Amino acid sequence: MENFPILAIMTLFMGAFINSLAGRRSYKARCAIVFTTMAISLILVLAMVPSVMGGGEIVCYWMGGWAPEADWAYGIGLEVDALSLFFGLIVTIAVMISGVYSFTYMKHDDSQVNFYTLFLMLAGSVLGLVLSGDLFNIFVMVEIMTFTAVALTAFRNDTEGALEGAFKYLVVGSLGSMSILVGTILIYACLHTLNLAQIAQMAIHARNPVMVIAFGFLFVGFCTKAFMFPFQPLAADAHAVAPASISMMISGVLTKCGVYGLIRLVYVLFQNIGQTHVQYLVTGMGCVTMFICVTMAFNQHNFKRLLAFHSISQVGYVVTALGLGTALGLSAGLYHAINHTLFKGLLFLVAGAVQHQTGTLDLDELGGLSKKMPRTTALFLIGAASISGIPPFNGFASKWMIYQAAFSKAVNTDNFFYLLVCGVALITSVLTLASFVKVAQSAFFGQCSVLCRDAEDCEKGMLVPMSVLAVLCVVLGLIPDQFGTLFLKPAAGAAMDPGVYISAMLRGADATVMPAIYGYVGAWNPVFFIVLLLIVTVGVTIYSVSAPLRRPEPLAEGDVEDEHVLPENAKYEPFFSGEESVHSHVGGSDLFWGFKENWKKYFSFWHDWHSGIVNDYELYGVVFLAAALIYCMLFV
Amino acid sequence: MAKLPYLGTALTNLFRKPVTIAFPAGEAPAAQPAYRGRIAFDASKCINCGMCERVCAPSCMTRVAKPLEGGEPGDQEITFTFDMTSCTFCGMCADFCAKKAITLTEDYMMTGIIAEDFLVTGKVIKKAPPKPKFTPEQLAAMKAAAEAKKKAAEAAKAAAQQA
Amino acid sequence: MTFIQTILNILLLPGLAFTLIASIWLAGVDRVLVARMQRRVGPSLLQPLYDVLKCLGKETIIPRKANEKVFLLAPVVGLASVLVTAMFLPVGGVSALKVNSDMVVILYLLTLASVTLIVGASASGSPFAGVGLSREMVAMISYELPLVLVMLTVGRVCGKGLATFSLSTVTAYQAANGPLLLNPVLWPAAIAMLFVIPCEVGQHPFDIDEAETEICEGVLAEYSGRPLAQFKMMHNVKMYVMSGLFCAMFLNISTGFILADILIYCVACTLVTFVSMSVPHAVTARFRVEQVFKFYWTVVTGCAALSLILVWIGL
Amino acid sequence: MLFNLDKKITEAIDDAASKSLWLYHINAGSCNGCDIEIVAALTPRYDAERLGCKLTGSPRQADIVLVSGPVTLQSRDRLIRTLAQVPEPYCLVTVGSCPCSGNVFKGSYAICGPVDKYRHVDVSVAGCTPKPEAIMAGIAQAAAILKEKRRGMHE
Repeated sequence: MENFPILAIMTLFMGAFINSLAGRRSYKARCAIVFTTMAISLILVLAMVPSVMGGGEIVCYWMGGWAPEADWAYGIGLEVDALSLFFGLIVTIAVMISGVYSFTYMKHDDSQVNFYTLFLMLAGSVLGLVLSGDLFNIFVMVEIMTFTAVALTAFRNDTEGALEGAFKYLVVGSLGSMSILVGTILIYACLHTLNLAQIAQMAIHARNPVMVIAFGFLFVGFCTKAFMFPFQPLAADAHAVAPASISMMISGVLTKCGVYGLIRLVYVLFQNIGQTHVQYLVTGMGCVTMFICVTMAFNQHNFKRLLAFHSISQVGYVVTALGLGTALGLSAGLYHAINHTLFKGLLFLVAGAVQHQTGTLDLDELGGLSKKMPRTTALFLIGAASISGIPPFNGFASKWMIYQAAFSKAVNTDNFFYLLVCGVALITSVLTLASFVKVAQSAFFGQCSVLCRDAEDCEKGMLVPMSVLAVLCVVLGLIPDQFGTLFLKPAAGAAMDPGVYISAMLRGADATVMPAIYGYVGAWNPVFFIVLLLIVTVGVTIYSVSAPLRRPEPLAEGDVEDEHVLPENAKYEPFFSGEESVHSHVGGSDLFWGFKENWKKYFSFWHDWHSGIVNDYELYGVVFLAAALIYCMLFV
Repeated sequence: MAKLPYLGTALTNLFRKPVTIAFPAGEAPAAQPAYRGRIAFDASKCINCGMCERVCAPSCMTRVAKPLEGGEPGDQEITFTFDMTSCTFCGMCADFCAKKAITLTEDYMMTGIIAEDFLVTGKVIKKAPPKPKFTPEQLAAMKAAAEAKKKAAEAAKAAAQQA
Repeated sequence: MTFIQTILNILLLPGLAFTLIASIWLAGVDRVLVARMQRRVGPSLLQPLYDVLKCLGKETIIPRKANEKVFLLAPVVGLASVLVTAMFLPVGGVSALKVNSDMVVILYLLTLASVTLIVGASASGSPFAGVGLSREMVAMISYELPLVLVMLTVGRVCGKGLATFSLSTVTAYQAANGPLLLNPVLWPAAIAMLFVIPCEVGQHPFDIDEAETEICEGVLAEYSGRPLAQFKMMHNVKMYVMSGLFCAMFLNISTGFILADILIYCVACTLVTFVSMSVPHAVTARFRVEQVFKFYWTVVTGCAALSLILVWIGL
Repeated sequence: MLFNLDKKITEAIDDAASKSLWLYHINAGSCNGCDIEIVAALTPRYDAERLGCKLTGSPRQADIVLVSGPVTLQSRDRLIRTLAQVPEPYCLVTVGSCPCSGNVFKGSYAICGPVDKYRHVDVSVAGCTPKPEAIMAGIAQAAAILKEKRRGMHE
């Protein structure tokens, strides 16, 4: 049992190694190696679930047997509590699905060995990050993660902007790595230890300016890794050019690492989430991010760029929720984190499928895919409904918890700020819906565009992973209560009660921690109403199916669709005020004119802000770092 | 209120009687005076001058002539048909009708399912004129005979003077 | 016993039967009242029922460009979602379904209804529907903000010390302290809610998404026959749901006798329909899409925010 | 079926069909005179809504199609196409003299009318222009025909 975490991590790294040795032989060998490693890693993580999630056990492993002596941790430790395991699960599931999808999706690319090597290294580093119990180890993993992700982003370097996107990611991402390193150094200088549990034990007593600055650096570093507000252009540029399975990894897994870091930072390491100003800082960051990114997404006409902005917007939700500092908020944040991985992964894979079949991601050029790719469309609709929070999908369940958490926080503390948070979250949800309506109308419905005429549903190798994600989306939406009891409660409990974490790692150490304010309110129970919805739907369907429907007859001889249909045969043509039907697809960039017209200035400001110049982005990062440090010095 | 000028009106209207006419249930209201509706054709006044057909812009009327049965040879029965679906109700025919045989009534309710529902017809009988006593040849012969007689008389007169 | 009672609740009184009757009644009353305000006789009270039945009997044409499944399924889901929404409304203190945050559920189910309209329109492949769905979406963004603010205000007033998005708490509070409409602080919120109703329902001055004179029925351009009937019925039920929501939030009068309560509720719903839907319908012309957005995010949101702030500072 | 329920529903639908008449108006090159009168039929004085009338914007929802104008060359295809898109059963009502005969435009090179060359016309309302009362009478007549048509569909 103790060996499971290190085995799970090392399997992935070893897989990368073996793959680069033996994977060159054939496609099948490569797939076998990659699949086996991913499966072993997933099984190892799953094997820890019953005891850690159910039993409340904490798995500790000291590398090389360097257990702490005299209550002082020298060695590198791996510590898996429910929180780590929760993120470990997210990571391994996402890796599994992304990898299986890649088998088909990347089939026609060259140098696939390198791809899978990098992919497995990325997976290993991310898993290492969330299971690690050592701050410097976390930094190392962040570095591996960033560089493999950069390389994978630029993998299709023949596409326009791939190298550019990767370069921006590299340059600005290194600002984040640098911040984490500086924070780690400052902590080590103060406390002379790198072990998370030990830092947590001591940091609460050592409230000096250096520690505050260290907190600021680490906060900014993890924000960078989660692509929070001033760093969101990187995500957009990287996602738009990366292969779809990598986009899924970046949005579903890499941003989660940032979130995991933030949770560890504020709940366990510094335990300062109880302070109002830390709550303002984290929640404020989340709110700003989610609102700005969703409005940016509104303007995009590249499918994956749009998804990228939404991805950051949803991470904003997660951060907002966990910044509330209540058990309900943290549970909601964790729930939304896993939901986000599922639905955003699904949407990225759908985008990949669309790109695979039509060769473009430009919403202005797509159209009418629903008749050519019905399965992909159904999957897209599930993903879009989930992310927009349409009941009964999972996005609704977790957003519902977030509103509930923000609202009860506002009422309990009598603080208007959290009410604003609640309002912003609700509006963001509507705007999310709006931009997915745009995608649905532009790409999947409406009239078939030239590029989409010959498209067909993608192969099973791509459909199956997407279907798995879709099923998970539906299932998690239907059993929020059970899921909450089984996974969220232990995970949130682990973060809310760092004393257990500390004492598990340093056996016998006295753990002085902030008082745990733990009260799990409970999720909403959709079962009853789902049953009812089903009954009503079935009832209405029976009646409506029995109706005499007139399905389109085949075109008469001499009629050509979209070009010329005799007026007498026009019964099934779309109504064009009597005109002959021509290709006229409403969609793409200009769909929501009435909304954008009123917000012209706002949109043009943010348009100019996203200049695409890496210097500017670096500058924003530095300014943000400075602002965060000043804020921390003043208030924390 | 400045932006909703009809609010007061609307609310007071709630307590007023509707201005709607009773029509589909009740009687159709009469048209305004001098309304030009369905054409009425009084065949007894018609003298078959054909002026109406000549002034009708949409050529909505037809005149069909056929021999009158049981009449004198040469008598004709002329059917005037006014097609209301073709008429512009300009009133030119009525204005030009010397005998006021055509009038435009105030009946505007012209709906129908088949073309016959819209036709206004009238029949005019055109009598052949009475036969003359002599044929033109006879007349010419009579004229020639008279002239010959006259010439003979003149010749006799001239002969008498010379002698 | 409680199981039977629940089933009866769902099928009869606050549930299906009541909802259908009430929605036909409200839609009919609305049309008659609008006619009377324009000094017309107007249609019969059952006209909405006739319309729906007539549509059921007509041929359903599925256009060649449409995605058949989505095209037919969207109205079914839409109707189901509004019917389920109606189950959450307390009629005389009894609601067929209860969850602990039903206001958010109602909010999202109403969104779902609009979404089905949008998706159905999108699936029909008509460019008019494309324009219509864009407008419907903008209308949705417009009314959602004030609606959320109103719900926050009401939740704040009624759930002192408790996080409540629960309609039953709101009605219980009103049963104890009298209807919220008596509280002058909440008048701006009530006005905002009255403006939200017609836009959410898609009633005349805000029916930008199905403007028949501009964009040929917009979202419904390709719909005929049974799916059209379902959408029309959805419109009627939505009318009842929004009126009922207003009554539950602001006008819940409780006498203790359940029959009297139901009667009062019906009268209040009719009154709300008259004030919020019939009057604007009778006296205004249709808004443009960006006017709707501007109006809702300035005037209506302003009203709602005013109330919220007043409530928050403890007035 | 139970208590002849299906029969009763069919009857109710037939009954409703003659009380809910949604109008779709096609201008086939009309001078606008008849169009104005159609709209006038919906005004408070005449109030065609009593018959259940409502102007719709799409032929897909129409029960009664009103055609005005003499069917010009430009509008012929559009007329035929729009009529093809109306779901059954529906009634075609011509308003004014032009769609029945071409009126003063008859014989022009640009006129392809009358309408019954292309589709069976159920009810014609004559007049140039017809009064709103006449249009309403035509609609009432069409409602009766619609009921007959629906009965015919069942058999």
